[in-house]
Amino acid sequence: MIIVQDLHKHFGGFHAVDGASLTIETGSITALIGPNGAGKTTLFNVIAGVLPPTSGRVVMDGEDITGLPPHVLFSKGLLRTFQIAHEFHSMTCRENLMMVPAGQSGETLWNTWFGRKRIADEERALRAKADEVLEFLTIEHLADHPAGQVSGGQKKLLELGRTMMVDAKIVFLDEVGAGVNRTLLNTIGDAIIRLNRERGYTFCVIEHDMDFIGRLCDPVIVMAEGKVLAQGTIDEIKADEAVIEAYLGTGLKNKDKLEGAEA
Amino acid sequence: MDILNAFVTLLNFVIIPATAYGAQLALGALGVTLIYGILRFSNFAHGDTMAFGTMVVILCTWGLQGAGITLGPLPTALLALPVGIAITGLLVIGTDRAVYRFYRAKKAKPVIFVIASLGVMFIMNGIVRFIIGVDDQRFADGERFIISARTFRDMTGLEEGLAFRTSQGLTIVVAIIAVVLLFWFLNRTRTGKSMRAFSDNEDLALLSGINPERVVMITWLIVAALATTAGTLYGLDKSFKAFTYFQLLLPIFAAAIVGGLGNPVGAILGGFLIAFSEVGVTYAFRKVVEYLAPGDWQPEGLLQLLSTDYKFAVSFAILLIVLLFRPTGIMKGKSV
Amino acid sequence: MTTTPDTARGPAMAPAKRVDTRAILLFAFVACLFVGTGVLQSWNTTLSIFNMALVGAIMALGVNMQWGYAGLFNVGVMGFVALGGLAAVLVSMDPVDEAWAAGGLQILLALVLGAATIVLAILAYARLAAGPLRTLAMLVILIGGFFLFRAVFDPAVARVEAVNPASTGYLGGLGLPVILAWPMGGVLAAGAAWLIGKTALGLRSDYLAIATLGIAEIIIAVMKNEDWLARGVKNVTTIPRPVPYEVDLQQSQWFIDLADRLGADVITFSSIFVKLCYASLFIVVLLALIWLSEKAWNSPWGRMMRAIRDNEVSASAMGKDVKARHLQVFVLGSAVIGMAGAMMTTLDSQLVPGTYQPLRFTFLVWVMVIVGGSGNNWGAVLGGFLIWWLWIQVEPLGALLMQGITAGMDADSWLRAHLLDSVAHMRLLTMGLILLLVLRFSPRGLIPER
Amino acid sequence: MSDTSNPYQNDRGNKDLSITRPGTGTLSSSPGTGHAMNTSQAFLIGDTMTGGYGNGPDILHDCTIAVNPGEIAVIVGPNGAGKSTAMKAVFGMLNVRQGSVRLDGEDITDLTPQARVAKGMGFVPQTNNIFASMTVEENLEMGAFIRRDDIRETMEQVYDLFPILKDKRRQPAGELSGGQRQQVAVGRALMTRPKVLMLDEPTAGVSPIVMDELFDRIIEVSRTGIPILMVEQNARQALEIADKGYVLVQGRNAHTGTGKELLADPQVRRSFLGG
Amino acid sequence: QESISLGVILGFTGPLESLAPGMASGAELAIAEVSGSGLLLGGTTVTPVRGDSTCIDASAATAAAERLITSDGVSGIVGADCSGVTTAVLTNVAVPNGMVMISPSATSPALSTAEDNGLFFRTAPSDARQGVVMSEIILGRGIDTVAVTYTNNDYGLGLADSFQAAFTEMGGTVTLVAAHEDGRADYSAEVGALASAGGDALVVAGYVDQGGSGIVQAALDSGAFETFVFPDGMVSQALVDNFGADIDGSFGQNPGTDSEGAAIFQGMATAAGFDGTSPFSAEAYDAAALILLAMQAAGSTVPSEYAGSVMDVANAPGEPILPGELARGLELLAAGQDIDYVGASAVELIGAGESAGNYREIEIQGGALTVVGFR
Ligand SMILES: Nc1ncnc2c1ncn2[C@@H]1O[C@H](COP(=O)(O)OP(=O)(O)OP(=O)(O)O)[C@@H](O)[C@H]1O
Ligand SMILES: Nc1ncnc2c1ncn2[C@@H]1O[C@H](COP(=O)(O)OP(=O)(O)OP(=O)(O)O)[C@@H](O)[C@H]1O
Ligand SMILES: CC(C)C[C@H](N)C(=O)O
Ligand SMILES: [Mg+2]
Ligand SMILES: [Mg+2]
Repeated sequence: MIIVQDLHKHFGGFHAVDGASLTIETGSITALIGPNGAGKTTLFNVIAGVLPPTSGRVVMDGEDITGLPPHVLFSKGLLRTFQIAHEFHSMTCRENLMMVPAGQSGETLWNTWFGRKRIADEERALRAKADEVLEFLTIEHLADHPAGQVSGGQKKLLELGRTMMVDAKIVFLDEVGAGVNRTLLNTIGDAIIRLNRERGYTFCVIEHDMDFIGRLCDPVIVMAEGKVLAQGTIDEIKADEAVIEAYLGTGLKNKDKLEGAEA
Repeated sequence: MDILNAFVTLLNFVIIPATAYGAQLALGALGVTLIYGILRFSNFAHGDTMAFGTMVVILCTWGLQGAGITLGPLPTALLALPVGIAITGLLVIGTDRAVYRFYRAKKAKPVIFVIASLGVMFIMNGIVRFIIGVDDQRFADGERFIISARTFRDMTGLEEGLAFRTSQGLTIVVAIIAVVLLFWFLNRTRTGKSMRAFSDNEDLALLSGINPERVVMITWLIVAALATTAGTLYGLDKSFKAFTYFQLLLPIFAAAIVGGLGNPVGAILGGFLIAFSEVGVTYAFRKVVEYLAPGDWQPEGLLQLLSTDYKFAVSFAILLIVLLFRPTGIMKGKSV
Repeated sequence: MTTTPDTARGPAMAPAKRVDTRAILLFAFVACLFVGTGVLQSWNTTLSIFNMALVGAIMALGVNMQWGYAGLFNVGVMGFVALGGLAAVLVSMDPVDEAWAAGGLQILLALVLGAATIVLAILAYARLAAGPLRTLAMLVILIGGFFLFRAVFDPAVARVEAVNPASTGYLGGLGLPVILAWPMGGVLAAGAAWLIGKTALGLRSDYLAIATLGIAEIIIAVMKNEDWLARGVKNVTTIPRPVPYEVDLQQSQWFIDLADRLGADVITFSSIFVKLCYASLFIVVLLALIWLSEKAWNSPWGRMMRAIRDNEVSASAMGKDVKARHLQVFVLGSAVIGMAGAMMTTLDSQLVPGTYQPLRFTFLVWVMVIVGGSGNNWGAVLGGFLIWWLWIQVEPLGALLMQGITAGMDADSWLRAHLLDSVAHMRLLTMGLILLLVLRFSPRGLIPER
Repeated sequence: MSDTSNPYQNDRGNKDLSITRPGTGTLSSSPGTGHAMNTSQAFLIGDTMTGGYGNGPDILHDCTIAVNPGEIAVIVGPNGAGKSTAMKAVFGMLNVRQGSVRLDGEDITDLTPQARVAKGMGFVPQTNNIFASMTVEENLEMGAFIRRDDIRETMEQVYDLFPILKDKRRQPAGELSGGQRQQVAVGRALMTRPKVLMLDEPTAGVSPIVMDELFDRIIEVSRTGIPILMVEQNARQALEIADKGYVLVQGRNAHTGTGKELLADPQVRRSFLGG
Repeated sequence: QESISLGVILGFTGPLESLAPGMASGAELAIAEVSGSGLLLGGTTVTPVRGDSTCIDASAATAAAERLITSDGVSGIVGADCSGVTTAVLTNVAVPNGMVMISPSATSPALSTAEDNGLFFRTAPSDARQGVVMSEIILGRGIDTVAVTYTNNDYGLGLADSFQAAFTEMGGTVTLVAAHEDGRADYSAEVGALASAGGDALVVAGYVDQGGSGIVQAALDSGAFETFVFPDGMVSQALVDNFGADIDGSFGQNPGTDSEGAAIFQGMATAAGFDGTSPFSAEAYDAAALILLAMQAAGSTVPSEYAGSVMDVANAPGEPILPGELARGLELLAAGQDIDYVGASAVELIGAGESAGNYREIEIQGGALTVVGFR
């Protein structure tokens, strides 16, 4: 579905993405993990058209999509969420969702004046859909709350909710889990699996929670210092020395000491 | 000889005036850029703050002159400057208390501050006119010239004169000192850094124990100093007139913005860019070419790119072009 | 932050059913101001303020579209107002045949040449690969084009401007009814806005502000110095009116009868009558614009605009074409401002480029929008009425205030004399004071965005 | 804040009025002291707090959290439960309508956040917790703003803890990756050498290895006798090192116990820790 | 005993705010004189009401005029000052309301042909005439190449145009005509261009307390020009206050006569505490006086009735009336005699009711303004 070929993104002299090549298979839930600053988000941003690449190509379904602006990619079915929540703060949570679908006839000025009936019908359907998503995310009570004034985790949920408003081909999730309650994260995980199975979404997920990755993803791609470090199933990755050293670590050093002190 | 004459002409009519004007703009722009950098709004009252400060200095200067105190070759106004700065400082801090503090507490959008500053501008405008009136005031004394056109001609025997005014010299020197000091202050001192921190993230500044009121007060004090100095130097060079100080606002803002808002070095660069494009692009090169051309050849036209009618337009056009290539100014300024 | 959950908004279409008492009270208050002026001063005064206030309200609507809807900081309002004014001249004045004969077509040719040069340069820039060749080609095209343009343009202009400079010296207009100038003003401004938007809308906040300000200054500079276009600083006066002339009315029998029947003085009534005619034309335009903008704002289009305003990056990731939408509102807003500009010039029946000052035509309109409440069409309109009323009435109010201040003073004290002498400056001071007070007590505007 | 295309760009401050203006709004009841309750003693305690943002509805209902020297107290709970709100309340950023906050026995309910910083409280908010336009080093310096002594040693300690920050110390913090920013935020708070440290989700978005390091460091800090109060969504890891755990649900204390107890409670596991 | 009021619409705020007070004082001096005499229409008292024209904002000026007429019920208007707003007030307010307006200072040639229903007059001459006079003066001094700079408005451009036409016709050369905008911060660019173009003198068709002085200052400082030619907008005490002996040898002209009227007026002004030489102050005095005298002549304060008498009282035949003699004029008129108002600026209304244009030639000598002749 997505092929990234030798992608580079440099900020001044700093190579945030430094020749990454990877493939995201259609229908997969691919994980992208790696140490902080490995260039994962930057890679996402390049793929999603937010940042222009320094060099390299991004191909989607055989079509070169390098450097296309985000809204064009959206219309091609490529969606993304943000690591740092980008809600529309003065709008209600429901509106945050309702604005998402493309091609709403009410977005054409002419229709807002002379096509009011059609808009009203569309709006009813949209609203029902938005409420459904809100309910799924357990934030239906916030439907009329300004999105700028909900808790940090709720913003992340909203972020995910937006991708559920349309039929996407591929969804890039940048750390949906950070700051989300683990029980809810499991529900989200279930949703992702369902969307993947039932509606055929392809996912690419950045996440630091290995349990979550382990439950959902295959394959797992590890990035470090702007390059792809390793790729494989979760178990292969967990066993990979390089990955352990760069990313996973070996657990708490102080843990036993702590327990010792307690004892 | 002719080459020298050509060079002197260029110096006299383009380089020196533009440099001095650029420095004047830069001094004003420093104040604007500082408020933008720390308090995060475009202060429309800056021109009238300059007028107020200058007015105080003028009144003081008259007092001093009346008492027979002068500074010899330098303008007496320099002696009065500290008083002007102090009183202007009180005024702007008072204004902050009465007006801006409220909106800061409300976390109002920058545009609200801008409009509030428009209100402050109207009021200061009125105050200045009440006190000193609307007329032209000239308060320069001391030596007007470091070197005057006639002296230069007599001295060098060249056909062309070269004039360099005391006020021009002062302005250039002061502007450079001011920008260096400000840069050092903001980037190297604890207080300066805390001001930048405040500007960056007010809430977190609070959590770091930075006292916002102090930051704001220091900002205004510096602004008062800059505004009064800029206004006084401008007044010494040209003359004081309340209306002109309001009009100065436009080129000053242009300078601050094209240089990159919030950046002191940008203010200087912006000032010079605006000044040189105003003076340079509309300059008629006929005389210069005459000196340089071989034999008796006389250019037909004025050799002027555009008529001076468009000088303001030209400087804005250049500003636009700069912004198209560097959207946040030459020095990568801030934006809110 | 007080935000009441707005359950009534329903399928976002339904107009806010909730009657906003605050807004109604405020409008009633402003209405009182106008009526009060009518009773205490004169109805003529009220109406002339009212007419300008209508124009101001339309300008405010335009700015509100740009700022309130899309967060675009346009400080070039003055330029679009002036373009609207230019349209009034170009549409309604009679063509000056002599001037056309002297070089009208040649000027047009020169303009076409100029435009072609720019298009060619842009094409060259786009088609050629970067490198010294491209730079060279661009330079050749631009410099050659410039001199060619000047060679065709300058003599023609000189000839046109020489045609009876005291009264014409320009090409004149199309000689059409002046009402047509209103939409034309909109079109002219929209065209300019499109060009500006294409190049400058990528700039952020204050940078966009200074860019638009600069463009406005350039527009004014052109209008001041290109005499062949609209007489430059020599001004075009006696622009035709869409309504009858008072002097004619004063002589028509039916009008005298009407005045008699109403028991009014013919002269006074004639000027009131004319103002009422203007007022009704303006009201029609204003209402139509409000209707259109309200419908648009309370629909998915408005929702999309708010999303873009809140967060461009995210809106673009949600498939909204931020650039195109920005361009759209920028052009629409500017068109509205341009239309208001044409209306104003029609009302003044003269085009005086020197009057276009940023303070009056840019910042005052901004004050209207902010005080009224940005993001709210009704707020902008209210702000338009209130601020314009103040702008005119602070003059007597300021004088009154000064009398109050000096009342207690010794009749021939130096201070009193000085203060009374400075009474004219109370105008701006009072304006400032009121502005700060209003802003203090409703920092989000009188009728804030919901 | 300089470039439109920077996805990390965020607004200045968190647009949350409550954070700098405790109790703006019309609530007139005097905050705190008038209704002081004293249910127990601890070094830092937010005692039976009730309150909310501005004049909105109450978010917290009789919520109590406390921590003692050498202890790590962890607050967990669903999104929107009021965890961050509780932290803000303890730090004086919003109106505590009932209950009180006490530090070392002293009632500080009426103090402004600045004053609490001066009293030695350190806080890392959940969002907007760095100075984006300033370099990493300047961020740390600002953390030490109230200190008058030599800060170099503390800075070295922070750099030891987060080596990546040393590499990036001349880079504006706004250009860092999400996890790196989190490290800067914690580093900044540590620079104060606080008497009590409050962290709102310090490990959100950091890699496992850094998370372990962070927890290690937190343990170390707590060993020096500094009480630590933190909110965590990586709840299992956090509760493992916690001396005390609070589960908040809808602004109320739902479960309280040692970390081990909560981890062992099947209902807590299922509802809040993801099974 | 009736009491009426006269409107005084001038730019008290805005770019000409420093000229307005002097002009207003002039007008109010005449009003006070008439009112104090108790002779107008059997003791009618007159009070002045000020309105702010802002000089540039046509809408504000129109509104102010509207208010004066319809709310304060003035019986005549002295003003407005700048040609642009004057036209606006005239067409939009004065003509529709049938109000008489006498401007002391609007000098644009275009106003000569404005449609005014016989309601508009001006005590200042059209700039068409000044251009010719100025050319004669310059050539008379043996100077035949000059550069010209003008303030970029209808006044400046109109004057520059008429001067250029006249000057070249008489055989002179104009090297460059460059506009300058008032109230700008810096004029080096203009001076640079003018210096490059060269010329034996620089004609400064601007305002003395605006860009005009800025240009002169910059030209002096850079040594670009040493001799300047000053038309009416520049000639004033402020000029020598500003530059003193630095501009010795420069010369110019402004409306004025060698009539004793001007001198008397200056004396009266000084006594009243303002500067009678300030530009257009005398013309303002005359404008107000003319309105009141015309009322007396027509025996009515209704504008439409006394409008026709303005020309009569202003011009011969009749007894000449000087400033300070308004009471005598009123008496004469009351007695049914004819008067020829001379006033402070030797008023002689020609054509559609504008000053014929008497100019005095001035020169700066030893840092003082000296009148060297009249034309
Ligand atoms: N605008 C920028 N300018 C300069 N450097 C940048 C910029 N954006 C990112 N970087 C740098 O690029 C590197 C990669 O950042 P990126 O956000 O892609 O990391 P990441 O893999 O998503 O990390 P995390 O898991 O912490 O979110 C970081 O070291 C960061 O400092
Ligand atoms: N600034 C605010 N103004 C008004 N209400 C707010 C504000 N911030 C949060 N809330 C509301 O308060 C409730 C508690 O929010 P809080 O941020 O304390 O949750 P939290 O427990 O920290 O959740 P998370 O784990 O998602 O960060 C939420 O319902 C939220 O909608
Ligand atoms: C006040 C005057 C200097 C006005 C000038 N004569 C004009 O017509 O604009
Ligand atoms: Mg990331
Ligand atoms: Mg939280």
